Amino acid sequence: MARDEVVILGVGMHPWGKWGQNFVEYGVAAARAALADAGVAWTDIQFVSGACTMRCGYPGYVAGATFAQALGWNGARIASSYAACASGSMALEAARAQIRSGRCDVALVVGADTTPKGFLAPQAGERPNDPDWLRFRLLGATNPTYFALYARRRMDLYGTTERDIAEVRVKNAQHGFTNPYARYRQELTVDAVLASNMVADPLRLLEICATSDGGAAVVVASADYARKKGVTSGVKIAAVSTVTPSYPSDQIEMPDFATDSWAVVPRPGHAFRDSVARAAYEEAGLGPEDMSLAEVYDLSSAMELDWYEQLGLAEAGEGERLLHDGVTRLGGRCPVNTSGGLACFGEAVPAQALAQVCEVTWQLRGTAGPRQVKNAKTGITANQGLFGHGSSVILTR
Amino acid sequence: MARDEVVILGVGMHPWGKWGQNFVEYGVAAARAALADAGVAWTDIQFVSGACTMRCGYPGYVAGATFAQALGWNGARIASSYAACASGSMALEAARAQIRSGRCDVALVVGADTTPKGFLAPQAGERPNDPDWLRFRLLGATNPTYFALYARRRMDLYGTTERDIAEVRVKNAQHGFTNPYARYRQELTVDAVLASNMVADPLRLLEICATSDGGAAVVVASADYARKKGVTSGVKIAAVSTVTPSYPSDQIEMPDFATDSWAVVPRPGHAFRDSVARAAYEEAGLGPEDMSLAEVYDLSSAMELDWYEQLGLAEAGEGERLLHDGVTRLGGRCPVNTSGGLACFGEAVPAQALAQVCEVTWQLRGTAGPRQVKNAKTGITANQGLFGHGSSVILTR
Amino acid sequence: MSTDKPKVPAVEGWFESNGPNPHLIGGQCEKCGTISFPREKSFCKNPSCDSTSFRAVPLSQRGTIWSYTNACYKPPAPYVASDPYVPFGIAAVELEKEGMVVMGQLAHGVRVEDVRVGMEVELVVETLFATEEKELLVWKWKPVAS
Amino acid sequence: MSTDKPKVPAVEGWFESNGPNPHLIGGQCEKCGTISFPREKSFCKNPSCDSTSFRAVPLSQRGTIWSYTNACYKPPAPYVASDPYVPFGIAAVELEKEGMVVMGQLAHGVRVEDVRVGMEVELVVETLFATEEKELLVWKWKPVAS
Ligand SMILES: [Zn+2]
Ligand SMILES: [Zn+2]
Repeated sequence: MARDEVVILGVGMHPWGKWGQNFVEYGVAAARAALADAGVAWTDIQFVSGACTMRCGYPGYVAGATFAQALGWNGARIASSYAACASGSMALEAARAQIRSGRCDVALVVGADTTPKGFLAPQAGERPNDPDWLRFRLLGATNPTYFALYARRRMDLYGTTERDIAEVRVKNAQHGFTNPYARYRQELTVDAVLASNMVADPLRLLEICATSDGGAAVVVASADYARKKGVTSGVKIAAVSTVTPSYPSDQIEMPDFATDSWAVVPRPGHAFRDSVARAAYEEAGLGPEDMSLAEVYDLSSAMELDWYEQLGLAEAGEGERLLHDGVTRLGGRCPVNTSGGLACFGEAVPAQALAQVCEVTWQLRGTAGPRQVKNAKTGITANQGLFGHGSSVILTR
Repeated sequence: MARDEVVILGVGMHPWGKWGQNFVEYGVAAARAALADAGVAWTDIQFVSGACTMRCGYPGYVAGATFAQALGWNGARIASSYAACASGSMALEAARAQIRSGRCDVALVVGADTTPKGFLAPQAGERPNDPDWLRFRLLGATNPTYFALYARRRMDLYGTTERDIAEVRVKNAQHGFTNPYARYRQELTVDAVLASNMVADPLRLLEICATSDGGAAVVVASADYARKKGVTSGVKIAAVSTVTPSYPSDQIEMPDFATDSWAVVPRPGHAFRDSVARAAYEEAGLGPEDMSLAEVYDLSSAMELDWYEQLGLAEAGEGERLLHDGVTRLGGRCPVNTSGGLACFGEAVPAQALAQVCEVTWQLRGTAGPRQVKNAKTGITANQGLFGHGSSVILTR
Repeated sequence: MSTDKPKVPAVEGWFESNGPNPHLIGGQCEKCGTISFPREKSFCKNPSCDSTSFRAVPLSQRGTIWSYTNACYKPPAPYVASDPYVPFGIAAVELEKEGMVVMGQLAHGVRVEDVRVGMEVELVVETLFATEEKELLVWKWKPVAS
Repeated sequence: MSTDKPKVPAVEGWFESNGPNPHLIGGQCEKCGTISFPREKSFCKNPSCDSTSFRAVPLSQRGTIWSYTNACYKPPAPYVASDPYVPFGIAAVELEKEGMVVMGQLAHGVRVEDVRVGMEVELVVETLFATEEKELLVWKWKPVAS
């Protein structure tokens, strides 16, 4: 049903880290970088699509307006989207829909966050109606609890070892080592990973992503607008998937206490996480075999193994083989997390799905420097926000 | 640039009030009512567009997912939009863009809130970087403070009297008196309004909208989809305006401490609030003279007089004349707030812009009962969220 | 852990702690029979069902471990942790009859080394934390003595 | 209202309270000259300017009332209200040179009846609230004695 191609004209990031500034600064810095990269003046932007942060007061809730005001009101229309870790993709889709529906020619998408140290915790106050509050209160279930459940099940079912998980972390450290936007830039050994403290069995400190400050921005435009700017061979958006589960979902998802029940209505043919990339492949008319690289959401290093299978790069239980064969390493058939992934960046929730888009764009342009994937033609991103927000973007050149 | 008409297939509301339930219940009730009104099964909905509430924990932040899960996961794509009081319009625009870009045929838009009693106050905690926290801390500036500044300036500049303001309130009470969804259904006299306590000079308790629980939902579809459902003469969306200010904006806006400066860059030709409806008229190719009715955002009764002028129904300073001539009363040339407005509903932030759309839809269908505007053909809504979120929707039949 | 303080559930209506057969309380749709936990009271989660009527039903006391982990570090508030902090286990347990997976802490003293995916567990009620006045109770999962 | 407690600004860097000429502190873009309050330190608010350099500048001590109101009811936290509560006025004041409107409370004792749109006011510094240890100061607007 696609009628219009939407082009990535520019991308920009603020380095990830712990900078102690207001999130607005990271967002505006990323936005200015993306505008400069695109060669588009801020005053020409017709639509600003912000990915919200819930941690930074009202300015975070109205991210689109906050960035627009900080860049200087230009009368643009705005949106502010929230989908937890998938917020960046939702904001990108909001901008893409405005362009494809003919309501604007060029739009700016921005996400940025200032994240507290330690476990992500709910805001203060008693909220006994809020499952996100209750899972902390009644179970002490932090975010890593859920990642650990997935990891431990994988180990017991498929024989994944602690060493396998650590090797994912080591690979991503090697990838992110030279990325100037990454926060953690040090090579690691499997032994060093396995020597780090256990947080949620079987996951160790170095296998769980930290929380970071950071910002990322993307300038998107209609093909017509790009042509007028003289851009004829840019990076294009082939798909944006923002699917939700189909009932009954049998995967325990943050922040729920229980899955749906499959006693009355049988389970759908595919699990939720498998459907995320599937919807993107369908829209793009492409398959896993066409992907030159992938940026996936390694909230834990074990989760990356799941994504190999959920992206269709391997059969269920075959993720470890892919890793050991070097398929997902730089130089392999389909390198995964060439940026270093969340392992090297840490979470900056509203920015990270956009940071994935930045990385794939640089790879497709051939400007990724030491971490360049040779002859990269098509890349896929995947992540997931709690409460059933799937997210996957396919870019091509 | 419009390529596709987007049709309002169904609308639904949960009555406004203080019900003490979870906001999800109001939203799902409204959604089910809208689906029934549209004759569309929930399982046929392809896109769910939620208007977020920031008061109800994580489920409020991810309103689209929350409502989708509560209605039963159906695999639909989702969005969650926040623009304070304009959230409903932003969510409507998100759904419209999906339809117009060919990404879906039928979508559900939902907003609902549970609102605390008394002044809207910032969440707990020290947030010295958040202007919305600082305006309470340093100035004791509540929401009515800002409305009162506009009202008092109007009085000193145009000679508006306290009686004029009270008469707006009395008119809206007469309109909302028979509305089954309104919370306050009692006729009022000017004397009763003027006898109520002063809150923020010149505004009295009965002239400032309360905070309410409530929900509203809209089912929108492509013209093709509507035709297949046998709907050929439905209500159509002619425009959705979601503009922001142009720099420098010389109106003091919640939650700011100061306006932009116009010392270096001269002020734009039109004030921000004038630009909200102007953008809608432009998109629709219609003007104020074409409007059969208007639903405007009477956070204070005085503000409704401002809207008359900002919608182009009267010249600046002529709003009172319009009121006294009965133009904006049921039976007049262009009745305003036939629903009773916020005066009779109270604020339920993410729901209210959608409630305006419900009312105009009923009016255009000719099913508004005792408050029906004769031969209503076109209606406009207008409201504004803090941080520069303008919002205006034009519907036609 | 046990004291003379009054014992009350840490959450209202989610589980039955009195008597010999403690169990979780689910909701069952009176129209389609779908079961939910926590108990749905407003709208059926089955997307093809428009019911708004539900009955409370006891959930199975036994199930099998779907997966498990532990909390080596003290969780942040609103969790109320013991002082000094003692790590605890968490399990996701599949209930066969209900066709669902339900989370819960592992019973006091049960370590991750003691369990594995597929192991049979049963529901017990234990103290979650204590205040000055009372002990707050919660459901937990415990391996079935074999 | 005045005590012997140390007096400190209720917000850092927004106004100068010492000396005979209290004033607000704005930011001025070193490239385009645009003025902001509170003081912009990162990015110029002029959409056509990409500057990131700003200097602190004193804002005019006098202006004219753009509009005004009062707070008849006690504002909610984080406002710290006097007990018993005493209503106070609030004004939005236009500064001619800077071309901007800045809000502030009306000085202690100034009622809405005492002011009107267009009236000249000047900035004063008064106590906003006091804690056990100190008095927190804030800027306010006061009609110019004629
Ligand atoms: Zn049912
Ligand atoms: Zn400048």
